[in-house]
Amino acid sequence: MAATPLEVRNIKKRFGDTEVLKGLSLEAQKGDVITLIGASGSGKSTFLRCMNLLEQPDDGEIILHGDAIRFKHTRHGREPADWKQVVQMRAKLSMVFQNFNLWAHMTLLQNIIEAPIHVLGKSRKEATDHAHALLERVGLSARANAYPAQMSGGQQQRGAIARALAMDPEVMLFDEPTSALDPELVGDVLKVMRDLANEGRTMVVVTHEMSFARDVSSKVIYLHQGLVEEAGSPDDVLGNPQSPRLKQFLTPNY
Amino acid sequence: MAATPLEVRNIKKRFGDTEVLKGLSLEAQKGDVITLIGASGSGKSTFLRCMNLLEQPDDGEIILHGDAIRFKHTRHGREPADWKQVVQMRAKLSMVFQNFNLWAHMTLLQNIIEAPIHVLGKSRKEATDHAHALLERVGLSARANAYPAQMSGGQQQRGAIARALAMDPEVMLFDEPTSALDPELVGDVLKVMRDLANEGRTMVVVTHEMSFARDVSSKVIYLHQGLVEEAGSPDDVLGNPQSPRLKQFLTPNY
Amino acid sequence: RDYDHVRIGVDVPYVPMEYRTAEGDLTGFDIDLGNAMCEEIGVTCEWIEQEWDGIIPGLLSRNYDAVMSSMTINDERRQQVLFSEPYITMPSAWFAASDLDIDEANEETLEGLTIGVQRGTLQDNYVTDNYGRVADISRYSTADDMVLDMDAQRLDIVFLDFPIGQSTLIENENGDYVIVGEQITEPKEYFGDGFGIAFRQRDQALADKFNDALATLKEDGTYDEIYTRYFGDE
Amino acid sequence: MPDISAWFNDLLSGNLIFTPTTLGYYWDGLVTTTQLVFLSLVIGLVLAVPLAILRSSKRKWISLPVYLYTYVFRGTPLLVQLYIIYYGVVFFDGIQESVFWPIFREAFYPALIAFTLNTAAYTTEIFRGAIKATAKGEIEAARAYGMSQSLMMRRIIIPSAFRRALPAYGNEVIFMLHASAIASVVTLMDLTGAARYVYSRFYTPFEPFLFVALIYLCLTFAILFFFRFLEKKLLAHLKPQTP
Amino acid sequence: MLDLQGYGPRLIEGAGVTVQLAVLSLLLAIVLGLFTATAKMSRHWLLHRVATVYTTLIRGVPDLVLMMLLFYGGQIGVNAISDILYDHYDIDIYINFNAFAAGVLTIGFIFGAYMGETFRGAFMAVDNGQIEAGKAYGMSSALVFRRIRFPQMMRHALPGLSNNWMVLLKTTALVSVIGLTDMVRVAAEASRATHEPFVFLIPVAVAYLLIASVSEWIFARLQKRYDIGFGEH
Ligand SMILES: Nc1ncnc2c1ncn2[C@@H]1O[C@H](COP(=O)(O)OP(=O)(O)OP(=O)(O)O)[C@@H](O)[C@H]1O
Ligand SMILES: Nc1ncnc2c1ncn2[C@@H]1O[C@H](COP(=O)(O)OP(=O)(O)OP(=O)(O)O)[C@@H](O)[C@H]1O
Ligand SMILES: [Mg+2]
Ligand SMILES: [Mg+2]
Repeated sequence: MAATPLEVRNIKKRFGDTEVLKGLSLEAQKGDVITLIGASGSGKSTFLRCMNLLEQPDDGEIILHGDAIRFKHTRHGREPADWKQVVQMRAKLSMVFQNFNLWAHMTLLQNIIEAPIHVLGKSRKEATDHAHALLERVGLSARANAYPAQMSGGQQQRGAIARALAMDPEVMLFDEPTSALDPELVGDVLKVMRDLANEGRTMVVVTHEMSFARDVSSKVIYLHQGLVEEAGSPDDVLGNPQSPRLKQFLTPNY
Repeated sequence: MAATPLEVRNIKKRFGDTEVLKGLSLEAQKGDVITLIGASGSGKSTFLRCMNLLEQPDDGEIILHGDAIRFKHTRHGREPADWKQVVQMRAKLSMVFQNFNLWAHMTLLQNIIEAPIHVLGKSRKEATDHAHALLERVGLSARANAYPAQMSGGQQQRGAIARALAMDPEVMLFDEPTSALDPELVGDVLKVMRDLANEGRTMVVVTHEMSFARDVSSKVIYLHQGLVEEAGSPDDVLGNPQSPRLKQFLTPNY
Repeated sequence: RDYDHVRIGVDVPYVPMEYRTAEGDLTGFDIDLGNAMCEEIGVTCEWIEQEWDGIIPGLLSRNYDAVMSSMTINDERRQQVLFSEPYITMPSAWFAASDLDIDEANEETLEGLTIGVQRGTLQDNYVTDNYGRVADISRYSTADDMVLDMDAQRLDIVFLDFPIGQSTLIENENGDYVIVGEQITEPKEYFGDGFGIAFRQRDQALADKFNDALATLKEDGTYDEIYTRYFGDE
Repeated sequence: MPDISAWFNDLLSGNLIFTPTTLGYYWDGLVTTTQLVFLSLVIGLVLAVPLAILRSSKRKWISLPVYLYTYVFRGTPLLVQLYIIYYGVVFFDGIQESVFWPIFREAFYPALIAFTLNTAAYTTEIFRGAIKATAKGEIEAARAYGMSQSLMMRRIIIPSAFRRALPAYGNEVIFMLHASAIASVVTLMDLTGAARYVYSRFYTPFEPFLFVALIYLCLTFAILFFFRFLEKKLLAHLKPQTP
Repeated sequence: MLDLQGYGPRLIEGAGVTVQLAVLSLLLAIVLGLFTATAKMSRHWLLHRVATVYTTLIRGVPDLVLMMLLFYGGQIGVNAISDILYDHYDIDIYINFNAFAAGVLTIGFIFGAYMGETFRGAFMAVDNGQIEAGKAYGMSSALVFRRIRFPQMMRHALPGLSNNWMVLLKTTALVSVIGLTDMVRVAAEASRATHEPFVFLIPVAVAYLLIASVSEWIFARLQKRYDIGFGEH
């Protein structure tokens, strides 16, 4: 049996005096689509960023395919013991950001082939061929040579997804991928994500799009003040919420 | 009999190729509250700005207390012949702007005494005393020494009204004084304006607040594409609109 | 125009003709002689410092009324200014470090060397026209910059007013310098007729007064006294 | 017509300023100026990039020395720097015997060193500003895709900072060209040196300075033009355009 | 201890010249800069053209060359006129640029062009609504300028102004070529006379750094003053 692609256990994180994550765990099996929901400030982004160590968790474990990240304690707090390991691990966990964060000085194509060439060590030819296939897939073939500033938000986000896919990631992390978009552009991006889910990608998605969570995810986790308040299948969590807070959280969206 | 405080006749104005005002007239008798309503782009602001010559009308007359502004023709179009006259006239017509336009580098108190001292030539003492009375009146005594950036929108707008009042104007011009405000803050400003109306101030108000127009104004003018489409008492114009366009304009607000 | 106050332009330092003591007092042969002349004429004098580069334009543009700053009289300058009678004649000479092994300066011996001159001086013109093709020429704003670079061994040889080289190089303890070849006063087209005081062309009357004063001072022995003060008896 | 040509001949014959010899000086001056400015800019740029990276370091003991360097070189006149380097080096004992002497003997190299250190200081600060202004999100994206610190510097931060720094750097190039005019105080015959020479030989200040002023103006415009071209090419990505 | 060999007092005097020259030139440059910025924003084509030519030409030519041109050339021009008056009309007006005044005029004239650009940008950054409010309350253009546009513009202009000042301060080192005895010239002269450049040039460099630091502090204070009312409190 293949090991679990991503497992995180008991993640804790504090900023200054406030404990933002109070011990969160999550297990993503191959093909899982896990959505994280919760009010603003509940710690969703922070949790996601801890998974690929853009934030350093103060406690807890992160295990990729049975391989646990090693930590050490320094004057500045807990830090990864081996940054090489982190770099390798990040290459397997592709993140898609709320603000896309495409590199502004590169064309879309250059954005997509950058990490495969320089991080994975692919040949330029191979990376470019793959990139074109991915652009086709997200419907951006025509815009390969455009710069990010020349594209709409929706196009940029689809480009960012293509960039993430180019890493052949084991798990994709999405942090509110549609919340910076104009309403008309949201649909295109959600469609691409739905396709990814259907094809069996392992994904962890922070989102406010309840219909997306309901239709696509295999598991929904509701966070409240740094703790898991409810978790389970979308039908249970969204269709039949137990905690009063989750009920209230879901109300205005219906 | 005292002459009419403000009379404008047949104002025309074009920007480039498009004629924005196509001959508008208005007469404000002492104590009149005239509201201008109309769709966005119908020329309300432009009309108001022509009245105190922040825009130069291409044609038409502006008469204050029987005293007509003199114009001359130059290469750049029609211009006031005597800027001194314009400056004097503006001191009698106080404008309150949509974006308040309090001077950012002065405290509220300094904002209010600025023009009385430097334009009307009042003593600092006299101006300051008057300013404190006005601040009292608009409910901002506590904020006299605050800078505009430290105040909420509603406070800024009430401050701007106090600044306008400090000139002892014959006529006050308001350009959508509440439309840049959060809904909770609108009420305070409208209350101040209602008090002014009740006390017999002559006012010309561009507004989208139909209830204000209905309650307070002595005359409502509905502009459409640079022309007066309907004008009359609020009951007639708002309660019993004749033109289909005005009917349609009023519908969503009810 | 009648002057009762004459402003004289001078470029310092140029030891021993004009220089400042550390306290800032202006002194030197030109200064003492100039002051004596002014006294003789009965006018007050004011010395105004000006870098050599701009000394003639400064005169023409009336920053001062005369220039007394070791200026050699020659034809090029005569086109611009009016000169007094020469008040001293001064040869030029080559100076080099003693280990530069040449006896005479000519096209052959100077080949490939770096020659230092003061920019815009007659020495500059002479060297530029005669040796510009075979040697490198470095031009300096002041004679002292040149001495500094001789000490630094950036220059192989310099061409200077003889007494200046004498006092700044030969008597200098930082290096071991010698005179190369003879003192040079010919051809006149370069070396002119000695040092003169320069005036604007229109000020003939003023020049005449200075000429008269010079004659008087030479007669009554004042001139000799000042000369000995700076150059000893020879 | 003959009038005009006669007038023109008169002008040239009475004219000592624009003879083949003096034009030769101007030409040599132009060459010296160009060499000096070009070389100091290139070397300064090469120095400035690593310095800017060090200057951006969070560690005080790395960034502080670089800051001191830029502070001193930006805070004092280039003329003083030039004097100190030109006259100063010879006070190192035995420099004349060392292998460096051929370098320091010529006025060109001390001037080059002074100019290089000066422009490197300014350029370092320009780059530092640009590096600091790199969008946080782009850096996070780079980290999230497994880039190491050095790879990220090389591929993301520097290229994007370089482009952002371009307009300010263009100004610096022009300032450097202008600053190079002081080279003539240490005997260098650059453009200004040539003008000073012609002027002090013929006592006519106006023509030679006006002439070199025109040459400088042309050089300035050439630089402006070049940078405008570069910006158009390299800053294309900053201009939103609807397809 | 540093032995200045008797040149100390003259060095201090020179530093005085440097500071006075820099400050007066700055004032002139600010005035010229304000005129230039106004001219550049004016609708009058001639004013606009003249200002554009001024800023372009000045910024295209090195300070040193401009100084030579303006100083010598300007003087010779003035003299040509006074000579004509003298020769033909026997009018003896005596226009003498003293070197200090010439230095101030020249540097002020050069930096006026740079200031012009700084001010223009700053004026354009002032919110138009603020100006309209001034007009709407019957302020004349001059009053609007003095009470509203200028104080608000300064906030945007100060960073550029401070930059220009630093450059200007260092440019004063060039005035020795037009015969002014600033501190660089005294130091150069002293090092020639004593053959000890370090002893004199290093203190001068330190003096510049000192002036630069003090003025940085002053500018920071000014910025704080003009930032009042803007941004968060
Ligand atoms: N770098 C930081 N320093 C200090 N506090 C932070 C930092 N990042 C996040 N926080 C705090 O941590 C808490 C959780 O933030 P987080 O961004 O994870 O919330 P979120 O659930 O993603 O909210 P949203 O839906 O608004 O994105 C918030 O209170 C936030 O203010
Ligand atoms: N300075 C200008 N230059 C060109 N066109 C202008 C200018 N000011 C206004 N317009 C145009 O004139 C027309 C009337 O504008 P105005 O601002 O008077 O409308 P309004 O009735 O106040 O609209 P709103 O309710 O949106 O404020 C619009 O079409 C506008 O685009
Ligand atoms: Mg978030
Ligand atoms: Mg409007």
